[in-house]
Amino acid sequence: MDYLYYPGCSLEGTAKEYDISCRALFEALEDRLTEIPDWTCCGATAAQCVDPFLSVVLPARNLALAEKTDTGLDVLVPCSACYLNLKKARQDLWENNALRAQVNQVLEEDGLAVNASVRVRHLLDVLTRDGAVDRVAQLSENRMKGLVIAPYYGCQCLRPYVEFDDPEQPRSMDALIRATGADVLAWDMGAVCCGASTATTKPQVGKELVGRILDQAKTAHAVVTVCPMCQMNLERFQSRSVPVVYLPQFLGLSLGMPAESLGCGMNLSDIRPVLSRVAP
Amino acid sequence: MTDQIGKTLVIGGGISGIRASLDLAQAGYQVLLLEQSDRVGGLLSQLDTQFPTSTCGMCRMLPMMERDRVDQQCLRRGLSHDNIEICVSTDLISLKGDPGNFSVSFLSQTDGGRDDCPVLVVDDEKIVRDSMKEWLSEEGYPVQTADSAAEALNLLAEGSFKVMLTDIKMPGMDGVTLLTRAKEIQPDLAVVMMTAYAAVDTAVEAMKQGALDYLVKPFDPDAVLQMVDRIFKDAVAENARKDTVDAVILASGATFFQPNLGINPYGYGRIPGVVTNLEFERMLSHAGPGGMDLVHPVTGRPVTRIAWFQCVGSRDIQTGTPFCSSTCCMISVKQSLLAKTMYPQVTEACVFYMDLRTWGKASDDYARQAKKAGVRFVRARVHSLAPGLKENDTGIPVVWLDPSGDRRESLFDLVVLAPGQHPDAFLSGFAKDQELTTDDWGFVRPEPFLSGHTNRPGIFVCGGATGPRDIHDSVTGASAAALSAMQVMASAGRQTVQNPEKTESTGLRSDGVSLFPGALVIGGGIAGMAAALAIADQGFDVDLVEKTDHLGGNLVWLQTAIEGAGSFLEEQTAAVQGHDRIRIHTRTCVADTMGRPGQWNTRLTPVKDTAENTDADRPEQLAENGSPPDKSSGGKSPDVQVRHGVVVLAVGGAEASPDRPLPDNGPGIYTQQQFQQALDQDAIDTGSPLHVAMFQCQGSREPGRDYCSRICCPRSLDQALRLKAGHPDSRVVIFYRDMMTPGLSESAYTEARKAGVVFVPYEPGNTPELAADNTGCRVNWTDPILGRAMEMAADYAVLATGIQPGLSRDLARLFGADLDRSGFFDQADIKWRPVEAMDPRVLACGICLEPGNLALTLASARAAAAKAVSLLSRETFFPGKDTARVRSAFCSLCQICIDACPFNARFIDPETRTLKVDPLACQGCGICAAACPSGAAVVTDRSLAPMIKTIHAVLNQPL
Amino acid sequence: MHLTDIREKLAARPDLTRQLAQVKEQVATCIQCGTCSGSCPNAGFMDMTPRRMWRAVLTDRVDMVFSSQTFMLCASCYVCTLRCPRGLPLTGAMAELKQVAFGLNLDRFKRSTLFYKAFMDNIRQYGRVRETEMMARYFLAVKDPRVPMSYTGMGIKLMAKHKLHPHLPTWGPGRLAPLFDRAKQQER
Amino acid sequence: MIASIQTKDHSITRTLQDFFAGMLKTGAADAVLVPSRMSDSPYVKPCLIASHDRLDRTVPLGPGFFVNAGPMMSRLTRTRAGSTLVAWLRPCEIRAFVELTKLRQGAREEVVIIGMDCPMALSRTDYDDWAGQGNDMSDDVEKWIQTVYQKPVTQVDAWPVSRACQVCDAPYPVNADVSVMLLGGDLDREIALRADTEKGEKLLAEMDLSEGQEPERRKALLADLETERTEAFQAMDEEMLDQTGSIESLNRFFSACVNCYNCRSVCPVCYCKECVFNTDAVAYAPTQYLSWADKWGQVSLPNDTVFFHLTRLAHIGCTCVGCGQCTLACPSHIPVSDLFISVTRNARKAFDYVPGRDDAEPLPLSVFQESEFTDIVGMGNKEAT
Repeated sequence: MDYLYYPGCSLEGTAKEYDISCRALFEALEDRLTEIPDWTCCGATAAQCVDPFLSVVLPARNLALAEKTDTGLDVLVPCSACYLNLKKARQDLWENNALRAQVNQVLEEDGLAVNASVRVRHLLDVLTRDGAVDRVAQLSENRMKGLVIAPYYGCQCLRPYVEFDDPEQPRSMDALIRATGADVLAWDMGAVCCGASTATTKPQVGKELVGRILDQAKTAHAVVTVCPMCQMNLERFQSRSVPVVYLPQFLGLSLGMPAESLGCGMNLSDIRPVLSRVAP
Repeated sequence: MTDQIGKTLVIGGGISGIRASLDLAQAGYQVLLLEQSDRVGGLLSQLDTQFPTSTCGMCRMLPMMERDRVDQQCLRRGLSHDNIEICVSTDLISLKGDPGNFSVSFLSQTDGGRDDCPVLVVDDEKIVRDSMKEWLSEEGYPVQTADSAAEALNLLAEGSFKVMLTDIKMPGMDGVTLLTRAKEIQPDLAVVMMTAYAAVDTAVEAMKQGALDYLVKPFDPDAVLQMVDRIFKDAVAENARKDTVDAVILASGATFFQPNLGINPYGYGRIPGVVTNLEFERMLSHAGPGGMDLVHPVTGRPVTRIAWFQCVGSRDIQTGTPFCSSTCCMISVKQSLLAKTMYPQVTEACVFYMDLRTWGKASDDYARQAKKAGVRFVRARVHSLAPGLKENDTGIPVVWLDPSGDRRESLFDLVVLAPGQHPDAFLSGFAKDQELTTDDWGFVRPEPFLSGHTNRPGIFVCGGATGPRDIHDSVTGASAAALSAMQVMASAGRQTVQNPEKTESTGLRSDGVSLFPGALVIGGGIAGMAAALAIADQGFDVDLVEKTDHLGGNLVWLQTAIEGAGSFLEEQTAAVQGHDRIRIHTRTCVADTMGRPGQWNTRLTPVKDTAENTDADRPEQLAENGSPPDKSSGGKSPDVQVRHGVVVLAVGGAEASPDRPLPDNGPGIYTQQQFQQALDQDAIDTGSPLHVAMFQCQGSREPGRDYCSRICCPRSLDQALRLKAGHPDSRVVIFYRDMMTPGLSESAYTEARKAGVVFVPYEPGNTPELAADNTGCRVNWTDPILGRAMEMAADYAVLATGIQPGLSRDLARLFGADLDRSGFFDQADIKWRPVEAMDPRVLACGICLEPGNLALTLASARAAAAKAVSLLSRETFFPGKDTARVRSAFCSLCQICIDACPFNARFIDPETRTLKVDPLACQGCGICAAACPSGAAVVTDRSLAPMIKTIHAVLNQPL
Repeated sequence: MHLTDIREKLAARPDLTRQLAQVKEQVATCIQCGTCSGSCPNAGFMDMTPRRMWRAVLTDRVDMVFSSQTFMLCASCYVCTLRCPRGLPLTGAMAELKQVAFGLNLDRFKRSTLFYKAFMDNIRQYGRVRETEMMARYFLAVKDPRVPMSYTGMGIKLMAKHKLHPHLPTWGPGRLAPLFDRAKQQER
Repeated sequence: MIASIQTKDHSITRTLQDFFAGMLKTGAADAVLVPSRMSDSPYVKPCLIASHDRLDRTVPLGPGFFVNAGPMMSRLTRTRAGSTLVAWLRPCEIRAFVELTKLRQGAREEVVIIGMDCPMALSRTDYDDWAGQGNDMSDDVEKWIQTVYQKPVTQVDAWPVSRACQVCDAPYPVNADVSVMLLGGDLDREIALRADTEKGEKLLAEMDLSEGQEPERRKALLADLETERTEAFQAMDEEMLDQTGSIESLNRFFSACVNCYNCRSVCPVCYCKECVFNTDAVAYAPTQYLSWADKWGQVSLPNDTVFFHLTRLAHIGCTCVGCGQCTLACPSHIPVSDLFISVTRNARKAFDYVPGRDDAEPLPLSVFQESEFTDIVGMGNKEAT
């Protein structure tokens, strides 16, 4: 299937490998990603803090751009923070006509209009519900057999919008991981917060929260993530050496794709244990 | 038509249905009782014990009259009565008609039931397939699933299905194509499309191509069941049995919240030590899986530390339950007390609660017993069973915050969840079909002032279908509903079944006792009036005694506070005064009574003439009701002798006096009633911003008056909302111990919070300080959450002092009844026989029976009337095979049995000088037989033979 | 003194007073059950639990509210929102408190204010976030040499992985400046 | 109030006879109930005597005890007679009467009970032997009295007192109107009487007696008795457990029983108006016997022997006063009372009940308390009742 693609700022910077692996994986799965032309920042946490209206306008601009493509395709977002901002804006604009009118006045001069009809979906939503599991299973030939993987979901792809998974005990990644031949670590830290942006400003918070999470992952060969902020925190605050990889990186490897094509050199954590297991 | 026997349909065989059916059957009417499951007893058959007896008393519902017409067996094992046709495993198919002429059709599940309605679920998502299969299988549908259209077509080719539920968007062939192909294979297949909200258009399109309907994901299990039930009923309607009934009682109950639905923060189903209270009830039972031991369900190890979590699927918007489920607090109190006392191994029994809802007259004391037994009560809502802290060898770690915000942690072997009561699928379907008025959550809303009446004439409702109900309220409501059905049947001119003993052998039997055909109702408040009216309407004479010079009791001052109560009071008063079967005796009280129970000859006498008697609202006045009058005064009015077979005590009660002296002309300190009256008389300017402090539990729930009056919290909320509505800047602070807003009254609590009323909890011993001088009131307290000293200046301080019953022990004892430890009427069984004394001819209702609001008062009044009518419609009562008999030849008249009988059922007949048994009082307990030194007291069905056989077998075992 | 300080500042800003009243309304039906605080992954780092924060809001203790850092520590994980039995939008309410706090320009939040301001300026300038430039501007604004030092290790790591934007492209007055300005106008 | 009677002619019997005669003479009593011999036979029975000159055959104190007077009191007081009766009773007779009054089979209103420290009893064979030792029984009686009240004894000369007496734990009057305190007394000189009730005081006042006091050694002697008898009871209890602890041994214990039901007849508290063993309930059809014989291999006849005793045990489990009459009456020399005393004294503990202790104490089976036997009634929670 085809999707409009909203990478978000992190995927141009600190999470470059997420972007690279995403695009590569979808190509391998023969799904087409069309990047939303001229997309801009969704406002991240900052807009919400300093300017509530702007925190709607910024994502609205991107939704308008997506609608402008007139493809009717869903917008796929790999970054959980961007996903939540876009999704929240879409819901608010959908429900609140006055707000929509107000936003459209701002967008009008750029030749844009938003009617909030486009569907915003997280990468994980797309991978679990649009048939990728079967395709991965076919193509992976159980390449990841013998590995134990800890799926880490973070917060904002699960909450507050309950779309595709249980927000307390998520399971959607299980099928994808099993499709590669790997085993899923039975843990219950998959939906526990890593501290997110608070960890940036208050490192001691990140250190403790991440410590708690990774403690439970010590029997796993790797942690798999679906969010740049989570990935960054898990890699940055670890005291033990646990490989942390993005889900599309892991799936790509399971399909036998070369490590470089998935940006595997850019991870901050030492992911050689994973790579070595899959080396041909 | 008029010689036809009256017949009522009762829907649901839980305790409400059983109670209503038995009341109707005892009154001589026929009952058709339909129950969907395969047994009667409902939720209660899963509760091993009930508080406050800590035993099971369900069989106490069995009738006290004509007992041989009922199997005297445990009601968990079944119910049988000559006048009740019980159809278990039966579905109601349709119901149409009007009072006096409803046609009903119903179908046994074994007779072309749901197992003949196979369902095929097609979805590529496993979770959808699994959950649909679970929901539908539970309701008795055979379910098969397919993960693709191709597989579905295979299954359709192999066997036949009645219903297919299919997803639209699937890999491979989509749902719409499957629809077309399936219809080719099986044209009569009912197909329902399942779709995400985005694809509703496609679903609508599919309906044009033959789909019956569609469902939008994510699904509500109830919506799915209703849809399939509808298809099922349409398909089987022609096989159904048909009948005609005069009235309908809906007693279909409620269902328990499934804790594994939704976000399941407590890991039910995932963590083995997490169980529901029903599961724990089984574990606690000696007949349960652990036998005499309390063991972990998985590890089998002895359980020593148990936690109870309240409000699981109650008071929780996240589970669609803004209301309180009323019963779970007391279930947990009971379970914790039992666990702690039955099993010394239990070192830690800990109940986590938000408000401990020990409403009603016996609960608070019971909770105190639990505290005394060592149960720990922690005011905290455990947010979840913490991730990362898995159940391990040492137990389940439970983390909570104390009020100051400090983190606490304890390990438990078991976590018992107290799931709330929710309306079930049947109820929502039935309410929709019958166009019954429901509340926002799907419970049937009774008409105001008509307990148990729905908006449809002839269809009555009771029990869990009206909202979360405890046993007591369910049983009372069921009797009230039975009375309503009796009234419908009476006005349709229906007859009752003849008394079999009477027709067969009245002349031959000398052991019967009869009742004087009339009722004495003591107390002319709304309870007494409602009871009197209901009894008189059924054709019996009633003497209504009121101490003051007017009828109405507490409703006189409350009528403005309750919407519509004024005109209701007026109507009732007029109806009572105009009734040709009711004799009203105002300014009168009971002097004394003579005769055996049921043949009372009671002397009424004018009350002494003092100014106070015109004031109904002073407790000390009402408490006098029934005490010997002053004979010196009022010699002109002669006393009146009244012969009556039943007596209804409805003497009411009043607001308790505050235990602190109110300052004379004190600046703004009011009791709740005084404040209400001031509000109603516009003596308080609510239009200006006022500062009001309200104090709950003033003297209530404390030694001396250790019960909850149940009405004060809702009244305070009502007053607070009125103040806030009068002026939004009014500052209202309510100081409370536990907000007692059970059931749907929780919404008033939420409303008050929404309106900005501030709630401050306090514990006894840490009561906020109220001081007053001529400048106003001042309150000082420490906020437990903020940990800060706070103060407010208040224009008004309102003390909620609760209800004090007005029944005197002398009056109760005059009729062989008594007061309970709190001064209310002592019921035969607080749960199972809530409106009668041990002697069923002595009834009580209203707030001398138990504290309650107008609705409860009316329900108890109508329940008492139902009992009275059942009794009065029978002339003579004979001992049954389960009551005791006397073998006079052996009797030495030693009277040991009279002393031993706890029920005052044995007496010496002055005419024959023989010992007789009163069949309405005898409970068949056999204590007399054990006590009798001569073997003269016997209970027919308890013969010696089996005992002798056993002893023979033991003594003569082959050597 | 502090109390008067905050009350005065609030009085001068009716928009923020209104917003604070909205927050109070949002959490009005709070029953102080503590689910939020028990669930909060950061509660242990907060100077007051979220429950106490709501209580302070509901009892109009603005002094307590804004002398706390609690809302700054909210990681927007939405667990409290998910679990709150009253269904209150707690994460949103925390964000609103943040907005009010920034709006009041209180000294205690200066560093965070500067950080977010740097961030927004970055977006205004480039449309997308250029992390390096943003951090550089933030460090300049903070005027505290210890702050950039604490991020140095991370920066070097990222640099090594070619994840920082070393070049600073220029966009004249700013890529999204007109949009920002129009939004500002609309807001009034 | 404690009074004293001066002993006349060194004869305690004579002194007491005069005491009774005085009551009849003064009209303090219309009749007295005292054990008395029939003509010159050695056997004594309770006799109701209304004439002051018919007291010379009475034996107020002695080892002869062939009828428990409790049920006799019941016969005399079941309805009002309108006259005052003075009854001279052993402690176990008083106990029996108290139990019967609880069953409304008698009333105390018109009776003044004089109870005495118990002189104990001999078995029938021993009694015959003892009574046959000399020509004049009165010397032997005086000797008996002088022996049994001075120190704890279990036999007098060659004759052991009955087992029931050896283990009796209440050999002093309880619930009497007047208590005669003989233990440790200088009986050659005086007899001490204590009025325990108003009625007792009235009686003693009318008799115009001098003031007395409780014998100094009496309390110590009672304590000694209690110690010895507790030990004796424990020994007997163990013996019984050994002899009757199984169905098999129980059958052996009663193997000599011939179903004469003497034990039932003499039992003062075997109260049923109509015994179930005289009713249709045990009148089996001939085929029934054959089918039992077939099933069990044999049926000994008369049947239901052990069953009968067990039933009696169940009936009097709480009320057995331990008088030992059943053993005295048994023609087959079965120590029936040993078993009954042992079983019933243990059973009573469950109800904390002592027969004869208190008029107002209700019979355990006539009151039902939910807190009793929680393990049996299934009401686990005592708190909640």
